[in-house]
Amino acid sequence: MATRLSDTSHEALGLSGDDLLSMYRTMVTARLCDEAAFRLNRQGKAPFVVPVSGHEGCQVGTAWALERGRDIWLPYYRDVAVVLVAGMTPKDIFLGLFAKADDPSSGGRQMPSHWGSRRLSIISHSSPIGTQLPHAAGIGYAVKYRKEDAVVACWFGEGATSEGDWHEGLNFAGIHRLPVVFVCENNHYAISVAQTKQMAVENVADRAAGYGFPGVIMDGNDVLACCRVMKEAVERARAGEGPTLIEAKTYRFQPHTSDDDDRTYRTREEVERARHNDPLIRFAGYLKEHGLIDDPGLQAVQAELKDEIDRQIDEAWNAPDPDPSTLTRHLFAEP
Amino acid sequence: MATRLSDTSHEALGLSGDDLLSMYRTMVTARLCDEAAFRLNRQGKAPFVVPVSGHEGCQVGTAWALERGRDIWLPYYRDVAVVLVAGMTPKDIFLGLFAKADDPSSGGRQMPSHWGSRRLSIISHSSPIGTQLPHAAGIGYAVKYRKEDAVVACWFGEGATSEGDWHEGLNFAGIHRLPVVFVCENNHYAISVAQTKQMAVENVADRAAGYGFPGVIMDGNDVLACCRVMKEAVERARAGEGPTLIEAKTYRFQPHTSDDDDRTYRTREEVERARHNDPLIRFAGYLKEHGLIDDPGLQAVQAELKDEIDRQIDEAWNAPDPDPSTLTRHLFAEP
Amino acid sequence: MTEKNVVTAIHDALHDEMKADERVIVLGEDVGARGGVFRITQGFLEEFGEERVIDTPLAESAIVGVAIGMALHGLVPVAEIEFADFIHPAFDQLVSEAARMRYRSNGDYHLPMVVRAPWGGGVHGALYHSQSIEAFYGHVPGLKVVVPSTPYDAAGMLRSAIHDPDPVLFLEHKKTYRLVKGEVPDEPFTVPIGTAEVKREGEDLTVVAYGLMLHLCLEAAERLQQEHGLSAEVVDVRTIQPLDMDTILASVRKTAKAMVVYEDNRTYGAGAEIVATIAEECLFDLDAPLVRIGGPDVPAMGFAATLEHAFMPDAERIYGRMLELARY
Amino acid sequence: MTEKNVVTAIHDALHDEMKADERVIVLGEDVGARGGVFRITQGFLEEFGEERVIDTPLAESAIVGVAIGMALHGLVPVAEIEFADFIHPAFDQLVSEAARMRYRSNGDYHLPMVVRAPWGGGVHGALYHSQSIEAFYGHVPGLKVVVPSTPYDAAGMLRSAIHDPDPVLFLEHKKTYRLVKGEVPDEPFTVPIGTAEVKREGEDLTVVAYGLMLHLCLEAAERLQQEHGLSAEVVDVRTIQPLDMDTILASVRKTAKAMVVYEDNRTYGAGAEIVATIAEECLFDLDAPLVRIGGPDVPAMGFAATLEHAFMPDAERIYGRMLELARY
Ligand SMILES: Cc1ncc(C[n+]2csc(CCOP(=O)(O)OP(=O)(O)O)c2C)c(N)n1
Ligand SMILES: Cc1ncc(C[n+]2csc(CCOP(=O)(O)OP(=O)(O)O)c2C)c(N)n1
Ligand SMILES: [Mg+2]
Ligand SMILES: [Mg+2]
Repeated sequence: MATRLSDTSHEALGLSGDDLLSMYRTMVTARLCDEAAFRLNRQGKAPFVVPVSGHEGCQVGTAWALERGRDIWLPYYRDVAVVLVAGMTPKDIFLGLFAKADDPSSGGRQMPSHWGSRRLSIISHSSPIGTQLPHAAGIGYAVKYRKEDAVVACWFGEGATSEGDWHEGLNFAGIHRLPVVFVCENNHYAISVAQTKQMAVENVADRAAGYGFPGVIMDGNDVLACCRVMKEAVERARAGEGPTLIEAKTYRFQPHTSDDDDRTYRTREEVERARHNDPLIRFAGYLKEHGLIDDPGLQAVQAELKDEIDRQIDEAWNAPDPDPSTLTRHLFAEP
Repeated sequence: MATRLSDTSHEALGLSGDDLLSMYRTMVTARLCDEAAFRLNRQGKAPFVVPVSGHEGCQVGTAWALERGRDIWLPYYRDVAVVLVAGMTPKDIFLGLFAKADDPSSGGRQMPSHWGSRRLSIISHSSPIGTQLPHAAGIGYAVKYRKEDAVVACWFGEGATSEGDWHEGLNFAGIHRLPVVFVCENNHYAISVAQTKQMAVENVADRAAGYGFPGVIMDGNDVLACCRVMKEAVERARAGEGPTLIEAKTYRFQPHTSDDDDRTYRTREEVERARHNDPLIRFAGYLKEHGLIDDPGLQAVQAELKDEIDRQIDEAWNAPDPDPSTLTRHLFAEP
Repeated sequence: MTEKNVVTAIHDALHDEMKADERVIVLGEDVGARGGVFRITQGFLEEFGEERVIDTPLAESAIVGVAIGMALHGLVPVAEIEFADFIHPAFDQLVSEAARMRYRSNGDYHLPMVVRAPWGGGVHGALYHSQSIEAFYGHVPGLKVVVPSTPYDAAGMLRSAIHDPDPVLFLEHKKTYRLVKGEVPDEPFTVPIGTAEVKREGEDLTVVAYGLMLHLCLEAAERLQQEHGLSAEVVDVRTIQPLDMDTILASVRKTAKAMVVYEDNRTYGAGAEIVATIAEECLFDLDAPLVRIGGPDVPAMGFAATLEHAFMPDAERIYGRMLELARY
Repeated sequence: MTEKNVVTAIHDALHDEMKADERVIVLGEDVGARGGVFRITQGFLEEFGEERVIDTPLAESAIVGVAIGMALHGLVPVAEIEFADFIHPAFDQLVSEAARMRYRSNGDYHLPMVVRAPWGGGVHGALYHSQSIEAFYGHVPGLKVVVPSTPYDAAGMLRSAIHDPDPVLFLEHKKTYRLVKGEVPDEPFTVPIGTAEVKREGEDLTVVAYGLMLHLCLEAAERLQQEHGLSAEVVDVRTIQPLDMDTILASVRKTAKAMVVYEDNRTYGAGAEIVATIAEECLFDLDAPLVRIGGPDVPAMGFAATLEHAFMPDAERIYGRMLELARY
């Protein structure tokens, strides 16, 4: 019975078994990138790491509902798994981590995990939180103006919702019914600040009503639930019905970044409890339930991906550093 | 029957017949100030006028629920009637209009209608829209911290709700359950921009849910309705139950300012229709219904107040201009 | 050629650009039905429709941020900030986002966009409708900041700004809007961004200015010529960033005396950079100390006429200092 | 006296002020349980409680705006902006509100408040965790802007800032936080806002600096003395606004040569004002052209070590220019 229900659910989403395995591999890749990055950090090879662990489910689930080459991605720094779905490779990610000249996001100019790629329609973002919300609205406006059928998706943490720009961006998108999906990855902390000190409400999604479009809450650790909700939002957007705000309840397993010490603000028990809801474990369980993989298969995937990532890390590590003379380039158009 | 219902309503509010007459006189005073200011503008004596006409009902109704000497007022430029309730005199207002040295708000530094007075607990505001919202929250925090029982009231137009500061201010007030009442005077235009281009929702009050406190809509042209809703909000605030967002639906009868030409963006018919709901006429009707005044009485009030205002205008007009040497004063504390 | 004031020159240039290129759209508060509070976009809504003439909510950060998004996706937005005084809520979007998109993406993305803002005093604008903002933004690498002061320059530089592949902050001095008139070609033409211009040739001293002050300096220079036969060379800065120091330095080397006049608060104002660069580059060519005339260091001019006059540098005072410097 | 680094000096001074005066409260992102990302408020939450140590939402405009409200109603807020790079969303609240409250109310209201922000580079902070912001705010009449560079000055000036009846922007150079150590009195003391200080006496040239650059200049001056017997007088600006030009000019009049070093983008940076004022006030006392060393005019330093090094003025380069100038 459980099996049938779940069957319906992924098939109803138009996802094949291969799709699911592919989603799972992306989630594992993200998790392994984290592990490798922290290892490199301890080795002194990567001064700054922004972990994704815990968010892989809502990231892969939501990102999967978009189409490469058609849709537009505005991820934030936590979105390793989103950019993997959008087309970045682990090598790209580590070129950024090592601040190499070929880092596709910024050529080593920005901190790691500040994504961007014109080729992949990943919009370059900055560190100041929340600034990308109005950009998403503006891109959405241009999409509509040019009568394209692209959808713009914009990810952010619940912390971003406190910024004025967040409000202004959503308001503009609502007024013009723009094809934008706003995705909140609510992990209940903005660095150390707990959600109760960020807002007096339980659900970010409740704010959507104030902008005249739907808000939807979902279990961010259930990759298929996220995919379903996102698909509906994407369809609404493509049909000209305007934006949706969707909120994934999730958790960050690691400190905020490699510079953080999360023991100062949350108990180890709380983190352990959250790990019971690890989206990877849950999704692996689903795959096994549906006979799409077994335990040895899971281990094989893990091992295979780890080897591949290590290979790409080596390539990235050996790539050239930015030439200091490039410091003054790309301020304005070059003749 | 109608009479009884209304009777209940003002008595239930704890307002005597004298109170009502006093409220009415304040509304008429505000209206007459407008008329005088426009006359002075045409005579070349007042380069810049910000009219209140149409908003007198929601302003007097809400302001009346506060106590002078106890509560704190953050009006915006449209709030002639609010500052009259708070204790400013027509003379004060015209000292500002003429930019005289004794203008209590700014000594002639700011544009007219940029209110402020430490003596009256009217917080000085600026021209940039929406900046006073976080101030209100901060004052509310200080009130609570100091265990005072003051209530902070903050007025703004629906245009202000689009600013990031508006969002940030309400959010902060919600988190700390501060004794602040947010009053939106929704006249459906931000200068020429109609409400539909400002937001995708019908009611500003709907946004309160996103900040974890109640939002209430009221007929802004019904002074007693406004007073009732505001009293409830003030009581909640005083009882430590936190903020309320209240929204008065109203209309501005005049152009945005004396520099504006509202014929470019709204029909004369629309303005005429709105005049049928003139809060002054409606309130006069209520007073007459309750036998508190008759038509000759209304005319007498009008005439008496007009004379008094003209007298105060003369005084203000004859007051000294700011000495140019004061330009550099009050940048920092003076030794 | 047609004689126009600054408002008409800007209106017409913007109109022609919108007509010529569907990618160009305008957005801002009251730019639609109202045609802009200064009437720059008068008639645009009727001609180009709601999609291209967007009345925005009262939210400057969104105006700039949305324009950035549009510029990222094939449009050429010309955003209006109603008064330059109200651009501050958009400071982060301009400084952290618009100015850095090309740089931070290592040249991958760029932003063809213009942000127009009416600035300056002398219009009874008081503390919040009179300000100078060029020094804040001139200091931001990645933004171009222009301050045309004549109808010709305004029209020509607006065209350049719209054609520019990078963000341009286009500052229009409110007091010049209807005060300053001049001939403007009827055919499309451009004035390059990044070039100053000698607006009046002279030998005895160099006066560097922009905005309303340029016109006061030209007036004072004329008087200096007529009353004393002394000739001032008046250089119009035109572009605050990138600053054309070559033109300024060439003039100073010629006259050996220099004065910079600006309306903004004097300390840390744009004039500081100009004077500092002169001091570094041609100190030993100078026959007199460098002179700066700026607004006083108070938040802004007051509403009272007495306070407004006390704030603004005026032609009389400029004239006095010019004479003093010429005779030094 | 106790030897402390800058973080500890600030922590201790702030702690003592909170202890001494219940009106003093701190607010900002992560100032509570986390004790601040740089540990300035470590232990405060435990000692002073949630009411006085407020973890705010991620909203800088509200942090400053709420602090303004608190200052209006009897409190003395010390707001923390997590990184100076993130102060921009609060630009309007600082410029239009904090700086103008006293002026616009004609002295009726005033704002005893401090906004602290860690600034500066050399810490792998890349484009958005390395910036200099003093020039933007130095240009705002009504704000005081301080840039202490030693534990002693940081502690003494923070006390002055908290006691000041007007708003003070208190900038702490991140790289000095743990790098620079020095003796700090155990008893309360203050260092006045608005005074520069000669940190090293000398005869052959004047070097004006602040922040991390001050320390590089002191290092270079020492080397200049040892290797060439040339003595540089090093002036620590300490307060950007109001700027103590008297101390700077006195030094320049003595040495007849001046150089200003700052890490911020060179053009329209704070050094421009200092050089311009020297040029206006003592041009004929100078034996050499004025020299400015600033960061390049690009948005900020890159994350890659190669790009960060290419951006930051270093002791070697400063030394080279000092030697050149001394020998001029
Ligand atoms: C404008 C701004 N203020 C402060 C910061 C510092 N900062 C970086 S991440 C962060 C917390 C963000 O929390 P959230 O949006 O919930 O995302 P999460 O890290 O939890 O995924 C803060 C405060 C910043 N980057 N930008
Ligand atoms: C930050 C800012 N942007 C723009 C303006 C120009 N402006 C002044 S009033 C106004 C409209 C305000 O509308 P609303 O808040 O609805 O108040 P109303 O005038 O309708 O009472 C605008 C756009 C301003 N003062 N401040
Ligand atoms: Mg979070
Ligand atoms: Mg309105």
